[in-house]
Order: sequence, then C-alpha cells, then structure tokens
Amino acid sequence: NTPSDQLIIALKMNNILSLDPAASTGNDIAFINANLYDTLIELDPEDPTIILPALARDWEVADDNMSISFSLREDVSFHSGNQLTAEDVVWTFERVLDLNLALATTWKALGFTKENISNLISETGTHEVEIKFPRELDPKLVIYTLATSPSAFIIDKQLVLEHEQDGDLGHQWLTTNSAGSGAFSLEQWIPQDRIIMVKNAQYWGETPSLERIAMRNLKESQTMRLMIERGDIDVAIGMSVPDIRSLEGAEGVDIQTTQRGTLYYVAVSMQNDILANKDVRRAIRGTINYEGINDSIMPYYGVFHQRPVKLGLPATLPEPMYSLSTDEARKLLANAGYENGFTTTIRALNESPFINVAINLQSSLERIGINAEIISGTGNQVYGAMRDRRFDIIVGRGGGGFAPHPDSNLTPLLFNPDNSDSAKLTNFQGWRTGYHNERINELIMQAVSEADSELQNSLYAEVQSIYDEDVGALFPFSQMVNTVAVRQEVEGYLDDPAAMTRLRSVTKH
Amino acid sequence: MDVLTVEKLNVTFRTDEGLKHAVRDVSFTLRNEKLAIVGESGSGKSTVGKAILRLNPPSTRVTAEKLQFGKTNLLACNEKEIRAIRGQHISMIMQDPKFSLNPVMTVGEQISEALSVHRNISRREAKEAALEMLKEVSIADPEHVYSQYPHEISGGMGQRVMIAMMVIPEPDIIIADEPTSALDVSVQQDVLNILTRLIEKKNISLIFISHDLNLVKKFCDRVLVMYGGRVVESIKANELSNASHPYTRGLMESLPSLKHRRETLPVMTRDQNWLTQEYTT
Amino acid sequence: MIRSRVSRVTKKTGVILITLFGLLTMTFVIGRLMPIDPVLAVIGPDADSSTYQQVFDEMGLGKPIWVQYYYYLQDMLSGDFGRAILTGSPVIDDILRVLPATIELASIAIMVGVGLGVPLGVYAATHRGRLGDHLTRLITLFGYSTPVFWVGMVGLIIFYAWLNWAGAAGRIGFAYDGMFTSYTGFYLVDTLLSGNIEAFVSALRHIALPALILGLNSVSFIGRMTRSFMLEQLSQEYIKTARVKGLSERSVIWKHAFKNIRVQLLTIVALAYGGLLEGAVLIETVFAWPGFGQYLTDSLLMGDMNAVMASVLFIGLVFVFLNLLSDALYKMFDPRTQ
Amino acid sequence: MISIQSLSFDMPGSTKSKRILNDINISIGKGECFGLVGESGSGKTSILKCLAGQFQGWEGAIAIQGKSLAETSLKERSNTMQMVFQDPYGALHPRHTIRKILNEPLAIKGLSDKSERILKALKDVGLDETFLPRYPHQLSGGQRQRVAIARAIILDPDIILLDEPTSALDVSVQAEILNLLTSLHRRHQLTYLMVSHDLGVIAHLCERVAVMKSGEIVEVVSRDDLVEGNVAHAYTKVLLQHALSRE
Amino acid sequence: MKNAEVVRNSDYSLKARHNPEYTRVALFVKSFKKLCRNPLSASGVIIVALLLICAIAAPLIATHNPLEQDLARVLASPSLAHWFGTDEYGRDVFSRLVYGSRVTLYIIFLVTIIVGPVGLLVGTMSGYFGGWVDSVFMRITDIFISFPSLVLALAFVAALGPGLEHAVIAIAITSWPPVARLARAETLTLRNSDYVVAAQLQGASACRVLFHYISLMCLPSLIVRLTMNMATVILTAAALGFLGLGAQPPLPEWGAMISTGRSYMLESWWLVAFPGAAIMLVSLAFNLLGDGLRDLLDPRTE
Ligand SMILES: Nc1ncnc2c1ncn2[C@@H]1O[C@H](COP(=O)(O)OP(=O)(O)OP(=O)(O)O)[C@@H](O)[C@H]1O
Ligand SMILES: Nc1ncnc2c1ncn2[C@@H]1O[C@H](COP(=O)(O)OP(=O)(O)OP(=O)(O)O)[C@@H](O)[C@H]1O
Ligand SMILES: [Mg+2]
Ligand SMILES: [Mg+2]
Repeated sequence: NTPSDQLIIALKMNNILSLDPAASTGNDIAFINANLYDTLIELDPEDPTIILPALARDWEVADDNMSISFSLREDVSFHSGNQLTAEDVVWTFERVLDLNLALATTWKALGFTKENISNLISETGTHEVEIKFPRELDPKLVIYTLATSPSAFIIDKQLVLEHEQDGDLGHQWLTTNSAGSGAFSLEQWIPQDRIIMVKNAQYWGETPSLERIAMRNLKESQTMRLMIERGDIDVAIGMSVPDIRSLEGAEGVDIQTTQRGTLYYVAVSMQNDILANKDVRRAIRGTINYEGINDSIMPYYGVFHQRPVKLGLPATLPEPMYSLSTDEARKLLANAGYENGFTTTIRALNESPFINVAINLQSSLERIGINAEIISGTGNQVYGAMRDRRFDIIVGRGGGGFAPHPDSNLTPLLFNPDNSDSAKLTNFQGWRTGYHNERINELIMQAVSEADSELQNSLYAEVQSIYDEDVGALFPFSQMVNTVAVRQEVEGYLDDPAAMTRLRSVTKH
Repeated sequence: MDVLTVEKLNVTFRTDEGLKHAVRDVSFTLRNEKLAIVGESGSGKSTVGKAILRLNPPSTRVTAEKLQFGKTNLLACNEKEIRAIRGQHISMIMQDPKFSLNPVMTVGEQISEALSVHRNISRREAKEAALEMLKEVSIADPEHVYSQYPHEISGGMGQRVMIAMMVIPEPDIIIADEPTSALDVSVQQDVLNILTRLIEKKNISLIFISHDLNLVKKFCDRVLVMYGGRVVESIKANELSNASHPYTRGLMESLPSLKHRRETLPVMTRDQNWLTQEYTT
Repeated sequence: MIRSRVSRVTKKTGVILITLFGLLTMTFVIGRLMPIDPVLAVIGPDADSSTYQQVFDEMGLGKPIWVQYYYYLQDMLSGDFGRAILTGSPVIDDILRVLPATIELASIAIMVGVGLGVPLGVYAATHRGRLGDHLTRLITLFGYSTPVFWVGMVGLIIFYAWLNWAGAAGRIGFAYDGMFTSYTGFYLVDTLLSGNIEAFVSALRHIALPALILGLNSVSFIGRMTRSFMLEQLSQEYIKTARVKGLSERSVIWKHAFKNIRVQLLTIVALAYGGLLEGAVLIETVFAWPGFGQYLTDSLLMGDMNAVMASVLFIGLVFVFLNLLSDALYKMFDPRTQ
Repeated sequence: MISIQSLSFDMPGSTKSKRILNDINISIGKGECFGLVGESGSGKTSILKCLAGQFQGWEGAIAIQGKSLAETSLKERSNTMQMVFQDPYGALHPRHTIRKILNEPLAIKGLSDKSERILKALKDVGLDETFLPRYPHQLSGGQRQRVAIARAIILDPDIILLDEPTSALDVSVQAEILNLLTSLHRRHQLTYLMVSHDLGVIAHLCERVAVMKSGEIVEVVSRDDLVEGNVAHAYTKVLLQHALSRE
Repeated sequence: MKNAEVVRNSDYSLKARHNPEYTRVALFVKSFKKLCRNPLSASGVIIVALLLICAIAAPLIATHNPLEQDLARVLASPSLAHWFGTDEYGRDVFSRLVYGSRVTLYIIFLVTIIVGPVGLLVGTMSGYFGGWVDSVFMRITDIFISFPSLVLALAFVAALGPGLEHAVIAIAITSWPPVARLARAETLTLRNSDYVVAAQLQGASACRVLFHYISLMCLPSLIVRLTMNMATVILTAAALGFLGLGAQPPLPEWGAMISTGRSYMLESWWLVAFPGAAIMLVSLAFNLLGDGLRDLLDPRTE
C-alpha cells in the first residue's frame, strides 16, 4: 500500500516544538533527532548495558576515574558537507550549557556548569576529545548520558554559526532546521503537521535502505488504527490501549512493546498537612489498586512496578507488594485523626492512562472515606501546578530512567537537597512533592561518585528500603513501556529503550 | 350584460380558534358599472375580492353556488387557468402601495411585467406601453418614474403606479381594495378621477371596496353593504341616504357632519339578528 | 452629500478600530489570565529553575503588566506578531500556512451549504405546514443538532473503514506528502497544476468527508435562514400583487420573493463562511486536518499566546471584513439603501 | 392655558437635519377645544410631541399655564397634561391588565385611594369594574380608546392632547368616542388640543381650528367660519371643498 | 399598517365582542394546545418532557449506580442486564445517560439564567438609552461577537480550569451577545411605542419603563431565542466535553462520555452511539420547541 522505499509513521506531534538538540525535551524529538544526528556512542537497543561505538571509534576512562577521552571517526561529514571534527563536539556541549535551556539540566545535575564547561571539555586533537569530570563521578553515568541524552547529538558548528542571530548560538535557526550527520537529513518540517526526512547517501555507516521517511501528525488513535489496518501507514506511535489491543493478533500488524525507564506514580504533596502525615500516606499507598490498574488500565502503557528504581537493574529490590484492606486503611486514617476521611484533589493529565488511573484512584480512595475531586488538564497545567507545589495528589509519570543506571531514576524522583520553597528545585520531583530525607540525599550523592558497582548497589538498596519504610511522597505503580504498532512489511524496526529509535537499518518488502 | 355572477359565496378560514366563517352567502351580479362594497372593518369586504381571484391562503375554504366570470367558472379553474384570468381579465388594486410594490424592482419593470406576462411582446414594446400608461395616470415625468424604486415615490404616485399596473393588461374587471384609504383628501380625489377616466375609456367594470360611505355615495353606481360577512343591503348609491337597513342607516348617521352639527352623535346598537335574519327591502 | 459619506466612513472606521482595539485587549487579558505557563511550554516539565528564570525574562513576563500591554500593543500595531512557541516560526507564516487548508475545506463546505440549503429553504417556505416542509425542517434540524465530531467519527468508520471511499486523516495520502509543488496551498489546485492526478484523487478523497459534514451543517443553517427569510417575504403584500398580475408561481418565488432575500442570504452566507473558519475546530480534530482551527486550539492549550493573539485578531479582522462586505452588498443590491 | 410662540423644530437626521415645524404660533384658552388639521406629514403630531416632551431641542417658547415648558420636568408636566393616542391598539401595554394600566400613573405619583380613583375614572368613560382584570386584547377598539382616555384623566390633568383619537376606529365607534369626549369636556373643564385630518370630526368637537401645511400654520379659523366657508387660504378651501362634497 | 392589520383581524361576531375572559392559565393551555398541534413541535415537547422526567426521577429510572465501577464487566455489549452496555470501567451506560440528563439540564439551566438576564439587561438598556450607553454596550457586544466563540470558551475554561461550572460560565460568556442584540432590536421598536410614551408622559422613571414595560415585551422573543439557544448550549458543552474541558470525570456528562468512549468506539459502538443519539435528540427537541414557540408568537399564516 505504501511505497516500498518510504516509511510512513503516524504520531502525535503536540510535543515537538523545537528540533534544537539543546532545547528539545520529549521522547518524540529524541526519536526524530536520533535519525538526523549522531551521538558519540550508542547503547544496544536489545541490551542497553552494551555500549557501542558511533561517532567515537574508541574511548577510554582515565585510571583515576576523573575523565574520559574519545577518539572520533575521521570519515564523517555533516549533511552540509562539512567535516565532523573534535571542534564540533566540544562546541556542541559548550553550547548546551551556554544556552542553559531545558537539556542543560541533565549536565548540571552531574556538576557541569556554564562556567566550568570549557575547562572540562577540550579537543586534544582534530579527532580527539577529552571530557573531565567536575567532581568524583561514576564514569558510567557520563557515558550513559552521552549515549542517551537528547542533548548529546553532535551539531555542525560551522553551519549553525552561519545562521546565528543576536548571539543565540543558532538556537532560532536550529528550532526548525537540522545540522547533523545522521542517516537521514531533514527535507521538510511543517510544525504540527509533518516531518519528511530523506536518505543521507553519504552516511558513514551502512547506507540506509529507505529513501524517505514521512511522519505525520495524527492525534486520533482510532484513525491511526484504521489506517494501519488498511496499510496506509507503516508505523503508529502513541495509540491508545483499546486500539492496540484490537490490533494484537490482527493480520499484517505487529505490536512492539519496549520497557522505558520512566515510572508512573501517584504522588502526594508534603506541603499538605494531612498528606504529610505518614499514616495517611501509608493508607493511600496501600489503597491504590495496583493489580486492578495494571491489569485493566496499564497494559501497553506500563508493567507492574512499585520501586523508585526501574526494573531489571542489579540494584532494584524485589517488589514490596503494597496492599491494605479497607479496615486497615481506615484504622490508619483514624490513627492520624481522620476517621471521617477528608476531601482532597487529584490532578491528572487529561489522557490515557493518567485520567483512567485517577478515576480508579478516586473510587478506591472513596472506599476509605477520602473524597477526591479530579482536576484534569494539559501537561502544562498538571505539571505546572506540581512545579509550583500547588497540588494535593497527582497521577503522573517521570523520573528519566533513560540510562541503565539507578541514578537516572533516583535523582529526578527522590533527590531533594534543599526543601525550602525559595530553592525552586523544580526539576527534582523530590522537591516538588516536598519529600525531604537527609539520609536519602546523602546516599544518592555518595552512590553517584562511587565507581565500584557492588558498593554502589548496596547504597541504592539502602535508599529503597529507607524510602519504603518512610513512606515517601511518590508511589510508583507501574513502569512505562512504549508500544508501537508496525506493519509486517517493515523489517528491522527496533524501538529503543531510550527513545532513540534509529531507522537506518529498517527495510520494507 | 352580466360580467361576473356570484351566488352564495362562502369563505371559511381555518384559524387557531377554529373555523371562521368570514363570508356568508354573498350573492351579486356585476354589470358594466361601479359596484361598491362597504361595511365596517372585518365585515369581509376584502375577502370577497380575494375570493374572486382565488388569492386567499391555501387553507381557506371557498364555496359558492356560482362564481361565473363570462363563460368561465372560476371555481372549477385549475392553477394555470386562474393565472390566465388574473391580471388579464380580472385584476385587483391592492391596498397600501407602500407594501404592495416589490421594493427591489423598479416601478417600470413591475408595470411592464404585468403586461408581458400575458402578451408575447418584446421588452421594448412592454416598456413603451408602460410609459404610455404612466402618462395616462397623470404622472408628469414617466421616463424618470419608470426607473425609480417604490421607496423613491410618494404614496399618491404609488397608488397611481398600482392603478397603471392593474389597468395596463386592460382587464374586464378591476377590484379596487380601499385604493385611497392611505391618502389625504386632495390626492384621493386625483386618484379617483384617474380611475373614473380609465374605466370609462377602457370599458372596465369596477368593484370598489371601501369603508367610507360618503365617498362611495359620490363615486359609485351601486352599493353592497356588508355586515358580519353578509350582504345586508344592496342599494343604488344615490339612494344611500334613504337606506332602509338599520345598519346602513346607523353608519350614515353616526358620521359627524360639517353642515349640521349635532351635540351628540347617534350611536348605533348592533342587533344580533342582522347576522342571521334575511333582511328584505 | 460627499461630506456626509466621508463622515459616515470615518465613523464606521472608528467603530471598527474600537472593536479591534477591544479584541486586542481582550486577547491580552485572556492571555494573562490563563494559568497556562508559556515558559513551561518552551522548556518542558523537567528543566530547573535557572532555565525557567532565563526564559521567563526573555519572554518579558517579569515586567509590570501595563508595560507588557504597551509592548504588546506596539508589536501588534507594527505588525510584529512574534514567533509561535508551538512551531518556532513567525506567527504570520504559520497563519498563512494553515489558512489554505481551512479555506479549502470551508469553501467546499459552503458550496455544499448554499447549493443544498437555499433550494431546500425555499422549498420548505413555499410548502409551509405541509409534509415537505416538516420533512425539510426535520432534516435541517438534524444537521443542526448533531454534534459534528460525532458525525465525523461515524462517517470515518463507515466511509473509510468499511467502504474505503474516503481518505482517513489529513489533506492527502501520507505517501504524497511533499510530492508535488505547492503553488497556492490548496491541494486540489496544486495537485492538478503539478499534473499529479493520483495525488489529486487522493486529495479529493480526503477532503470529501469533512467538507461534506461541515457542508451539511451549513445546509441546516442556511436552509433554516432561507426558509425564514422567504416566509417573511411571501407574507408581504407585494407577493399578492405579483400573483394578481397572473405571474406563474415560479416567477413569484424566484423573481419577486427571492430577489428580496438575496442580500440577507449573502450576508448570512458570509457569516457562515466566517464561522467555518473558526468553527471547523472539531472536524479538524477528528480528521487531523492541519488547519486554522487546530492551530488555534493547539496554541491555546499550549499557552502559546503569540499565536493565539494573532489568530484571534485575524478572525476578528475576517469578521470585520465580512461586516463591511455585507454592508457593501446591501448598498449594491438593495435600492432602498442607495 | 397653552401658548406656543414661534416654535420651530428641526429633526436631526443622520445626513442632514430637516425642518418639520416652522414658526408655529398658537394660544389656547382654558377650557377651550382647539383643533389641528392638515395634510399627512404636515407636522400635526410633531407639535404634540414637542408639547409632550418627546421632541427635544425645539426653538421658540412654549408655556403651559404660564409656566415655561423648558423649565418643567416631565414629571411635573404629567400633572397638568396627558395625551391620548391615535392608535388604541398600540397605546395600551399588551401584557398589562386594565387594572395595572390605570394603577401605573397612580403608583408613579404615589397617590393613595387608588381603587376609588380607578373606579371613578372607569365610570367617567362609561366602563365598569368587570373590565379591570382584562387584558387589552380582550377589549374592542372603542373600549380600548376609552381605557386610554381613562388613563389620561385619572391624574386630573387640565390639558389633554388628542392625536387623531378616532381615525383608527369605525364610524360608529368614532361617534361613541366623540360623544364621550364632549361629555368629559363639559364635566371636567378640560382643555383639548386635538389633531385630526377629518374636518368633520374637528368641527364637531372644536371651537377653533388651525390648518397646517408642510410644517406651517396657514390659518386659524373658528368653527362658524369653517361651516360657512369663510376661509382664506387656498389649501383650507380645498380641504373644505372635499369635505363638503362628500356629505 | 399594524393597526389596520389588527382592525381587520379583530374578532367580529357578537359573542367575541362580549369578550370571554381568559385567565392566564387558560391562555397558557390554549397556546400549549396550539403548540402541540404541530407534530414537530409536539415531538419536541415530548422529548423535553421526557428529559425532565429522566432528570427528576433518575434514581428510579436508572438500573444501576452510574458511578459504580465493576472492572470485571468492562465493555459489555447491550444486554438485558445492561440495556445500553457498560463502559471501560464496567459502569452501566444506560444509568449514566439517565443521570447525565441531570448534568445537561443543570448546564442549560445555569447558562440560561445567566444569559437571559444579562442579555436582557444589556440589550434593553442600550436600546432604551441610546447614545453613549448604546455605543459602549454595543462595542462590547461586537467584541464578544467577533471573538471566535469556541476559542473564547476554550480560553475561559483554560483560564479557570476545566470543570462543569467553568464550562457553564464559558458558554454563558459566549452566548449572551446575540441575546443582547435581540433585546436591543426589540427595545428599539418598543422605545417609541405609544404605551411607552404614555408611561413617560405619566412621569415614569427610566427604570420603571425598562422593567415594567419593555422587558415584559421582550420576554417572548427572548424565550424563543433562549430555547433555541439551549440546543447550542448542549452542543457547545458536548464539544467542550469532547475536547476534555467540560465536566470532569466521573460525572456522566454526555459529551465527555463520547469523548472517552470514542477510544473504544470501533469495538464498543454503544459507548458513543447512545450518548451521541441523546445529545442529538435533546438538542433537536429544543430546536423544535423553539421553532414551535416562534411560530406561535409570529403567526405568518400564508
Ligand atoms: N387569512 C385569514 N385567516 C383568518 N381569518 C381571516 C383571514 N383573512 C381575513 N380573516 C377574517 O375574515 C374577516 C373578514 O376580513 P376582511 O379582510 O375581508 O375584512 P374587511 O372587510 O376587508 O376589513 P377592512 O375594512 O379592515 O379591510 C375578518 O374577521 C378577518 O378577521
Ligand atoms: N421620528 C422622526 N424621524 C424623522 N422624521 C420624522 C419623525 N417624526 C416625524 N417626522 C417627519 O416630520 C414631518 C411631520 O410629521 P408628523 O408626524 O408631525 O406629521 P402629521 O401631520 O402628524 O402627519 P399624519 O397625518 O400622517 O400623522 C413628516 O415629514 C415626518 O416625515
Ligand atoms: Mg380589507
Ligand atoms: Mg400624525
């Protein structure tokens, strides 16, 4: 149905606002940029703990664990024809911190700053780059960041600077254009409508077999489903569960489900006096209908998981299996002085599965006498309220988890070095919920600078058990999976756990 | 010669309150004359006129023992036949010209249309005829008026245009429904003069509907006095002053008079029987 | 005479300017009232507070409200509508880009609306109270009472999924995206000009269903209005006069009555058309039609106030223009106003 | 009672203003019945409207009972002057009962003994209390005009302005109303200023009559002169001639 | 011309001259009968009556608790146990529809009591006073009219946060201007009517004239307009619900039911078919009713 040299992908483009690697958050852009740009190193999509060379042919961690040096391939040229050199790499990372846009956050969490970046990253040859650490760090963390952060795409310095306006380091221009070396180059981007990429015949790796990739904005899951059934599209991303379920077993369509490290959670605000009560939290945590939610709402969105560290890592502890009977929960509430329950609000994104979980949570809470009103809204409204610490209960998703490392969950979810309102550590969900535990902070800091895996894992285990004991403010109930429907004619489409799905090896027949 | 014979004409309207018997057993014959229909408001004068041309709304029931125009039985006509009669043989001067002329067509167009719809003539000829007709009804500058829109002409002119429009196909009968009620006295007189001249010249029979007894007395030959849908008296116009029916007399007497001023005017008391009893002179 | 016309024109212009000014102010107020944080829209939910502050300052949100208002007015008056967050490009470019899609849709819809609505309305009016009238009224009311998004969804299932007559989403089959030159932005025209018949057929299949559904909606509106205008005219005395002349029913209706409602009709058609520009939001959502309605809704929900303000201003202008147009039409067609 | 001196009025129009009254001079004594006739659009109603305060911005001087009109408020004016309109169907609020219609002026003035006054006024115009709960659409035209007259006299005004009070009525009903007006005039010592286009009606009721043509008074004649044909102006002659020829 | 019309149609027979006294009730009954004589208006009346009954007697009519989830019986197709099937939480669709009629009526009611008085007040005042009052009010109305209505509603809902009351306010804000225009037009024709002039001559204050005379006369056409408006209100509320900005879960608002149901539409048609049909039917009914009322007040018989 679709031409055999074109791959046609339908997805929601709501969140695709800017293609600039330094500014663009969100999985969808990572997906697009992964095909337009290259990173220094890549993770094997089938086993993310395997690190593969990309632009960097080779790399070496210094003995003191305080720096890494990379040697780059010499045969790489950008789409513009410019050679890719160490200068581009250095500039790319300096740029991220100079611009200080959304993606600088990742680097700042590791200790890199606008001020120190030029000392820490340097070209040691035309194709040699060295990255020094700002403090003691587990080198794996840096490596994983280089492989999974959407800010780690190497940009064509010369081309971008040609389009610089008012010292914006080409930000304006890169918002709608690309300057990469990836397997495909950007042919047309009509925001909120379509993105068309064409094959980069000069690609340094294996030349892609697809001539053209067309992505189209499609918000209605039903339409996606009808179209993929009929073969009018090859890949459908972001379909809703009923549609995926109906496609399961349908002729001609495969369903791919990949675990992502992000967690679905119910979070309560410690700013709220009632919810700050540990017994109340314990009652709520035990009342969430984990099984029901995971069985009936979460399939294709997530898999059962209750720990703040994602599944499959050596550090992850076994599931605690929270559950309380109604009586126990009521008793806990009575202990806390709320035998008659209380009224509160639940915020949730107005889309599946958030709103569905919220509705279910609402009816569970009602059973123990908590009367919750649902306030649904757009991401901006829901997470905006959370950033301002203006919420009671939220059903959300977060906690990075791109890298196969416990820290990629724990820092975003639990770390909270300063709980004062004025600190405005809005990037940490720990601060947003107002959950503050000195010991957990210490352990996280310590683990990050610990290169020894064994020791590191035991620190992470301690974090998890303290968190369990202390009934932290954020209750994960599910770990995200990404589900994609792919036509059977498409071969080699491999969804990436860090959302960097590369289409260069996709073929159609 | 009898031009139009009406026998036992009955018109019933279907209204929300039920059936309304607006015209009851009206009979008259029209010769080559000026026949007036008078009566107070709502007595059914216009309804009679419209019934002859079958202009009443579709929900109306019109029955008659006879409704004969020349050789044609008007009751038995189908839509097409009645259209052939309308305008060409019987036409009707509608009440207020302000509302009876199409506001977005020029006066001239509307007049020539009345002609061209029945005759197979060119636009030029129709226009010529219309101009001629405008001159006939004493309009000073026909060329100019021809291309004017109804809102641009005065009421008196409108009335004349209306007359022109209805006379131009040279019908056998004209029904004039209160053609002068909206005009002031001097214009009224003009219009009546024109009408008289035209019908005499073209040998037209006239049914003149009015509620103004004084006017009718002067202008017409014969008068039908209607009350409650019935003809209560049929009388020669010049004998109106000695009419016999109490209703007709009541109408005549309650008019204030310039010459003979009375302190109190006689007030008529209506008699239920007028509606049912046959009154014979 | 001339002077009075001049003064009328100045008065009219004044009124328009005041209206536009009010529109601008209202958009601004709504923009400030909205709890949607435009900064978050730019930086995403996970950025830290220094990034937030930086962008917040760049957007000038820290200044006092009246200063913001002043700059805002200044920008608007100098025609600088800024960049949309949603797309990263100047709002003007965006509007010019999404507009053809909506105009194409709305135009076909209005053609359907007029083509069916006017005859239906006239028919109903001339058969008032009879079965035909009741039926047409019922049908048009149905069109008026059904939620378009619902019809859209049902239509999609029937005509795309089952029958495969219509295209599913978007303006054209995905495979044709970018495969022909864009001269006008109207796909039906562009594909033909490019000589790409296959693409043309695809575009036609895609526009058919949404245009038809929107069209049926305007059939209802136009039909109802036509009926009521027509009834008004048919009860006028001059209609009787026309009948007295012996005119056929057809001339009475079309030559006399219809001529009188032309202007009113044109006005409501123009308004219906203007309404379609903004009112297609729901149908555009269902059919993934990348048009103006979607753009506006998306930017609104995104807190992208630059885009919203400019779009609203644009729609305001369209309405003002339509207003002027209908005034002009009255002048042209109605001798009473000359 | 009423004195109007060099009254002129321009109707402010959208394009240009139009002079509809030009240098009008009338003076009416107490208890007098004064008539205004003239062709349609000659400005008869406009004079009444100036008096009633509906038209503002006229030039000249109007005095009522010696008091300048420009200095009296509408509310004060309502004590001395009331108006009866041409159209009995439009002059009564269709959704008010007769009781409410007659009660309103009393309520506005805050008067007591309302029901007595209402009954008295009704009796004056020859109606009884069974009419009180009715709505105007349940009355005949003549009865409505009676209610309108009752409303005008209920505040005991000295002056009543009558704008073609019978032209919308049948001749037979017209007679009833004219009789009523005559008897009220006699009983209450009212001053009438009455507009009509029917010379017969005017002559029946009024002692003096002013003839108007295109915004000007062409002449003022007494009833006797009128009946005898002692008129000077050509237009009056035409009017008279038509009126007489019909009788 | 108007009076001539009335004169001509004034009832003639002697019986009518004696004026049988109609009470308000009798008048109402008469008009109601007349309304019901037209089959279309009658069906409108019946559907609206059914809606009212549904709303009032919801607990008696509904077969289940509309909020009760039963994850074991999700998306069951229509059967004897669940007449209109169940939704994705196993809630009974029929019962939700029945209870949804309350929400719908609530929205209509609130919008109407906001829009009616506001429109009437603004319209009559600007029509009656004219001058700068008129200019100011009309400019404001113009602005609200040229502001795209769905955008306005969206903006307000976005500003206030989603929720039923906010949706109501948003809808009200978008729907008062036409009502005000109507009231103004009506007032302009009434302002110079004889009975208003008469009231002024009796010294009635502006307030009195506005409330006792003019508003009263604007009411019928206003009611017609508001009735027709109700259909639009239902559809706008549904549209807001569809865009996720209307009533919040678990409230069984019909538009929101469609909006959430549409993800399951292909397999579980009953999730959108029934609420869709309900919206359609009810807004159709209000339109028919409005049409009927208009015909009642505006008898152009030919
Ligand atoms: N279309 C109609 N439907 C119902 N009743 C009607 C209709 N037309 C006229 N009538 C009634 O028929 C009666 C006679 O009306 P008609 O118009 O013939 O009176 P008229 O004598 O011409 O009165 P006028 O002098 O006021 O013109 C009236 O009572 C009127 O109410
Ligand atoms: N509100 C108004 N706006 C514009 N012109 C008006 C207005 N009222 C009256 N006129 C004009 O003023 C002139 C005099 O009107 P007026 O009503 O006083 O006449 P009239 O003598 O009472 O006539 P009629 O016998 O027809 O009632 C007319 O030419 C009329 O067109
Ligand atoms: Mg008549
Ligand atoms: Mg007058």
